[in-house]
Amino acid sequence: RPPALKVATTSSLYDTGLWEYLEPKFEDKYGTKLHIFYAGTGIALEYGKRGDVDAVVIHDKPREEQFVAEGYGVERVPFAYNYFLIVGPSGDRAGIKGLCAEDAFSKLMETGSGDFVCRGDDSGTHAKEKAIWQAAGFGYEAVQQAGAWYIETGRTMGPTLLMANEKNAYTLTDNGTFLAYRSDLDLVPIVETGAVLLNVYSVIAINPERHPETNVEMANDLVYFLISPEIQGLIGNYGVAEYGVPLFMPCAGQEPEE
Amino acid sequence: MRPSSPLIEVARLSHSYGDKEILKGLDLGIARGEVFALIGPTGAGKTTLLRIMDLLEIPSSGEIYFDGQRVPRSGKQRLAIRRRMSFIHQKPQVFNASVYDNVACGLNWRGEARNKIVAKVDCILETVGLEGYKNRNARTLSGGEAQRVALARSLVLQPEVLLLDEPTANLDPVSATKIEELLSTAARQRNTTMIMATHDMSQGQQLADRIGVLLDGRLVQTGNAGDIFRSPQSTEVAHFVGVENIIGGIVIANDEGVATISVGDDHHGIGIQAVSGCPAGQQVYACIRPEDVTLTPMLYQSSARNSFQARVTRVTYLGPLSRVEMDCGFRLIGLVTRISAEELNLQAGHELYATFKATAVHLMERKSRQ
Amino acid sequence: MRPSSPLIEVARLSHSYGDKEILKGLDLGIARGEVFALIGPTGAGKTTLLRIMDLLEIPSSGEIYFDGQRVPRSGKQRLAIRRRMSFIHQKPQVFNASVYDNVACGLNWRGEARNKIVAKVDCILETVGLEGYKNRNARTLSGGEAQRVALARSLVLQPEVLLLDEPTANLDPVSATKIEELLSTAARQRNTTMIMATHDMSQGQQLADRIGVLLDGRLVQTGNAGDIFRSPQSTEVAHFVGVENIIGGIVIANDEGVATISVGDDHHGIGIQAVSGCPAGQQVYACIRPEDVTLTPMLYQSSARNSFQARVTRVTYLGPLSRVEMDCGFRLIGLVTRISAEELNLQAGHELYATFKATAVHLMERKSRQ
Amino acid sequence: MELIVSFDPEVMEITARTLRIAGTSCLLASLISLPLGSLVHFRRFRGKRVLVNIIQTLFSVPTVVIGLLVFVLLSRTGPLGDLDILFTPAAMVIGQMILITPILLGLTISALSGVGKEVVETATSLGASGFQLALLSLKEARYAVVAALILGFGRAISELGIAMMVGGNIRGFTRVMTTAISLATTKGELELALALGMLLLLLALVINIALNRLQQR
Amino acid sequence: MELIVSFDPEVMEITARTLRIAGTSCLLASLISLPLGSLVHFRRFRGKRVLVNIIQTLFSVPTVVIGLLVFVLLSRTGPLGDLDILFTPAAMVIGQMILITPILLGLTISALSGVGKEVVETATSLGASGFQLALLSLKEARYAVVAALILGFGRAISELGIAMMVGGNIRGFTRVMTTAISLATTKGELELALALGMLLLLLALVINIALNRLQQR
Ligand SMILES: Nc1ncnc2c1ncn2[C@@H]1O[C@H](COP(=O)(O)OP(=O)(O)OP(=O)(O)O)[C@@H](O)[C@H]1O
Ligand SMILES: Nc1ncnc2c1ncn2[C@@H]1O[C@H](COP(=O)(O)OP(=O)(O)OP(=O)(O)O)[C@@H](O)[C@H]1O
Ligand SMILES: [Mg+2]
Ligand SMILES: [Mg+2]
Repeated sequence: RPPALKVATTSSLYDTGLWEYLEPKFEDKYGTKLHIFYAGTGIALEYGKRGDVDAVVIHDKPREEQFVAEGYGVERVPFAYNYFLIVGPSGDRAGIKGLCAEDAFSKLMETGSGDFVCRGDDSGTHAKEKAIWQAAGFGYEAVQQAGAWYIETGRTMGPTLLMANEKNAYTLTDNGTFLAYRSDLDLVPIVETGAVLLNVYSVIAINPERHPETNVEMANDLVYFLISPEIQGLIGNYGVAEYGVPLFMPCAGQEPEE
Repeated sequence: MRPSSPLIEVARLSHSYGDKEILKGLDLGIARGEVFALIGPTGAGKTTLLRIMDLLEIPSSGEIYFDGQRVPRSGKQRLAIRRRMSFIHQKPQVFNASVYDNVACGLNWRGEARNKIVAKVDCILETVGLEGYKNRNARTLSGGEAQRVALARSLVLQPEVLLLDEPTANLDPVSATKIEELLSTAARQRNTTMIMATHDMSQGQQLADRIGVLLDGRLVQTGNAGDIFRSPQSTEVAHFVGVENIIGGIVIANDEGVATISVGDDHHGIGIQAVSGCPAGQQVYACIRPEDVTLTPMLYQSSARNSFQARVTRVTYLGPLSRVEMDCGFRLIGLVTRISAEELNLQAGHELYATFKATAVHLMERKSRQ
Repeated sequence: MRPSSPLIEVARLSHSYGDKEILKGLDLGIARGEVFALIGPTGAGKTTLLRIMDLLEIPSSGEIYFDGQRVPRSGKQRLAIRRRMSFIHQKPQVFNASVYDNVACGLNWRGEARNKIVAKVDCILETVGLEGYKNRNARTLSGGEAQRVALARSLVLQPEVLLLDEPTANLDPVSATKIEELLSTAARQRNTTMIMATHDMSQGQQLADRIGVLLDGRLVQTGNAGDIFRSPQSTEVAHFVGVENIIGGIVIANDEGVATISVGDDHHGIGIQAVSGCPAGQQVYACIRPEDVTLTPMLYQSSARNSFQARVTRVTYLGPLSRVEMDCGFRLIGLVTRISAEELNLQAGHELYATFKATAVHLMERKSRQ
Repeated sequence: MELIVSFDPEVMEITARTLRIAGTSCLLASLISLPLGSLVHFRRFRGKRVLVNIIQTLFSVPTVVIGLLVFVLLSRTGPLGDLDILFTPAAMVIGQMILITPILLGLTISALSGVGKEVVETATSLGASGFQLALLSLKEARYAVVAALILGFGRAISELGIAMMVGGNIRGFTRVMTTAISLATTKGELELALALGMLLLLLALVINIALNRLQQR
Repeated sequence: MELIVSFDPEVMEITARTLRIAGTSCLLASLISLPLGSLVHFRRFRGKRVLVNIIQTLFSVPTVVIGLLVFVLLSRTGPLGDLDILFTPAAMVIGQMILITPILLGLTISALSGVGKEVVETATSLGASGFQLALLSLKEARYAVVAALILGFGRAISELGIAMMVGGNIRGFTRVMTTAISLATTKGELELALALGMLLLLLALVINIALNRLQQR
């Protein structure tokens, strides 16, 4: 078995096809294999904690920071970002278009006039949703018990979008997955701006002090690879050909401004 | 509807498995209430014929008529007809259930009322001597017990036609006799039509109104016991029904219905007399059943026309009987009671007289090419 | 190792299924080369005994010795011993494979060389008359053919002990005779020990060196054919082996080994003479086999001591024999050849003389409480 | 740990729902499969072998594919969209039936193939109609039939793809054991996932013992 | 569409890998199950009923749970972490064996239960050793045994949870049909997913026909 760099990544990043695009480039450049696992944020971090992978690539800042603080990861390196958006039926039954995300959530909560499908899987997206509820002034438990309009599905982004589509409901999604699914959906973007919707992807190499058997050099190669100007350029252009707009903005290791 | 036709009839019935023709154009009708025995060597096709009559198998060609109506080759009607019959298979197969459930199943399937079923089953179990076995799993029964369950299971249905394939093969003589009585009672009291394949010649002889001999897929002879056992129509039948003396010869004279046949290895002058219209010059076989031969120490004057001096060559014991092989210039086999054998002090080399009646000799034409 | 012990022996053997005791303390030893027949009514336990001897079943209590060695209740040795025997089951079961594969399997399992197997199988198939059936699927065979496959499958192994459970139950008389000859050849030529359960009394009588009567789980009598059939030790055995005349009476005198027994419904003066040491005053049963009774039109002077005037009450025909029920003051049944019956013009109401020897009468003590 | 799992009201609710859905689909599937399997076994017809091959091929349909198919059928724009049962337990039952019917069918046929020809003929001779014959044969093969039912139930209770795809794993409505386990796994809560798995097996054990009792009667 | 799928080199490679992995696990599992199942069927021992119940219970283990267990075992910090085979085809084979061994075991026992007691006794009388007896019985029950193998293979080829969890769905290394289908589904490429599903069934059909040929010999 040739040595391979093992990377656990969040599903929303994989589903856009970015990894399939970058993988051969990395393999060519470093003459090594790159093994990508797509998984939920939770299980990806679990892989990392157990030393089953050499690096993780996710989008949940608080948990990433905790991961590094606990000594599992070397350093959190942001390399790309985009925005979450709230999508919903084109009729916008709840009338939240034009509001900011927090206000939109408040309105949904107060009127209960539109269904909302929640991923409910502790993923980065779900964490972001909880953060927005928090910012809007609601305890998450209260939201969960608010009524039948709040649907917790416990699935990845794509299926969650499909369900929202079926139920004519709103949901919070990352831009990449939404674009990938757009052709199958009647949903339209309802709320797309606001600092709170920022979605940052970062790469973390596993701490070799914790797991000496991990392949830290290659992991570092991957970190440098991702923030190298050449690849940053490719990331910045990824999706333009297909969707007319880029799916990701490069940020070259810097935390983007909110 | 064909008037006054037999209850069950097969016409030009043939059946093949693959290339192998098992039944070769049978015609046979069995009247209501008749008891018919089918005898024949193993592999003759007896079971196959019974299976076809029970509508388990569709014959390759030919027709079956039941109660005057042609039996269709498929459809619901077959079930209705089959339910008027019951077939006791050669290898009785019990279901993995209690004896009661085994015996009750046919009645259940006919939708009989539960309390009636219980009564009937109890009654039949007693009849076949299986009272007290009701709750036993039938799979654990002994061979004979299983056979009686199979019998009970069929008899309890009181079918119009009972098809029996070796019904007493697994039973000891005492039980076999009981079952035979049971069957003949059913035949008499309920006018049940019975068709039984049997290897037990005495069973066939005792129970059957008529016997059919199946040889190699052909029904070569049918008739009552007397016909079959005393006047077989071919050497094969003769051989099969236990006519041990089949003596080739030529009719040299016929005097008012009494034929004289010259027999013996070199035909020098041994003459057997037989009551027969056979003309002089005819090549024949003379058939004599061994039990028709009597043995006496002296030449014994009786109405029997044939008496020969004989030398005993071998004696074997068959239960109450002794089988005596003799040389009278031709080979003759006699069957006498063991007590006579003892009285005559029979043993190889002994000389005595063998006698049989002219009426006990059955003549069969012999194809000249033989 | 027990010196000069029987080849196969069971001691204090008992077996129960659930609460039901099937075998009740049997002791039986069978010598090498002996042919032993086990007779008994259905459900007596014959199959159970054979199964235990073949080590298929572990008896509830008691021991089995094979070739002088105690058979362990478990372990590899049982297989080794079982491979020296072969058991032909009551319901012959063929495997869903070709006839060849069926017959070859035992040899295969013993690791015999392929070319040897082919030769042996061909040979045995010919012997049992199944040449040409080699490639047929055995499941499609007729009852008799399947039984012959089962026989071939066992015989081809040339076992030291052959256990046979009703070996000819599914065969016609001609085939049955052939198989019997085959078995007795094996017994003679290869000194094969045979233990057969059979319902066919004449088969037991002909083939067996020794016969055991199993009644209700007990081996009530063993002995040669003469002992069993002529000197049964209890009314049950007598009844089972076909002694139809079992006449209760009391010995009124014994004159130098010839006892006179007073019999008849009201004991008024009918005396039967029997060769026996039985003392006067003893309550007895007199057993007379029906075939030992001769019938004559006149009082016939012979060495037979007993001669009675008799009135025929019923005549039934059993193949070559006629069974005559008579009243001589006591009920007597005789068996004569059909030809004698005809000559005597036997029919109900007819008067004649019934005669049997004093040596043909077997006396059995009768418990007084009866 | 396990104690906590089994007394949590949400877990209890999920357990009950799981049993209800899998039990229903197994029941419905056997109501289809036992008669249909008997029919296929006892009838002689052209193309029977092909049919059996197709049935056995359907043993290999992945649950995701069934989930996808049912999803496409039941989705709002699909041919059966008007039923409006997507993401409901009913839809899950349909999907699971599609999953286990071929299995029950195939195993019924193979169970019946173990019943001796002689038994079948004896019953026919005694006047059993086709239906009665099938019933008797299923009784004779009860061991194998019950094993098939247990397998079918096991398949239904343990499948994930359909429950996920057409049930949607909606908390309090279509979440069953397997989707809950899967969710716990994605969340990285491996111990909870394993505990739920054990609970599922415990349930299966109870059901199997009950079904086996049935067979031993 | 389907044509495209089947001639795409990546699809071909995935297909081959799927067959190799499922075939290996099915083979290994039958090498365990056929003898072991015979042993359980023919031996009398205390607790046999309980054992059978446990085997049948294992029919219900969800693949995610097995995936999880194997993952925990093989993960770096797990008891077998030193083997370093997590996220390899070998690990998938192990997981699938754990999945289908109980199924093959249970169905072997139930197939053997269809072989008449008389057949077994006849063979015993003819001097078959335990092993020879088992072989003969499996031959007699060949229809049901082959059905079991087909089912086991079908289960292995169609399972997702294990392949995902311990294989990791790594492109070019551990991606098999089901994980590819699952991926296509998540990516919203529903048609591709369905086409891959059909391809999988086609494969299964071919394998089944081959196995059934074997049985009809
Ligand atoms: N399915 C089959 N395929 C080929 N041959 C068969 C099939 N069934 C029966 N036979 C053959 O047909 C012949 C007649 O069989 P059948 O069972 O009718 O004989 P039988 O007269 O009942 O014999 P037995 O007295 O031995 O029971 C036999 O030679 C048998 O081998
Ligand atoms: N597993 C069992 N459970 C209960 N009773 C049994 C079992 N097996 C046999 N028996 C009973 O044991 C008795 C003896 O059976 P066995 O088969 O030895 O009789 P047999 O002498 O061979 O009779 P047959 O001549 O009818 O074959 C029978 O009454 C039978 O019902
Ligand atoms: Mg027959
Ligand atoms: Mg018996």
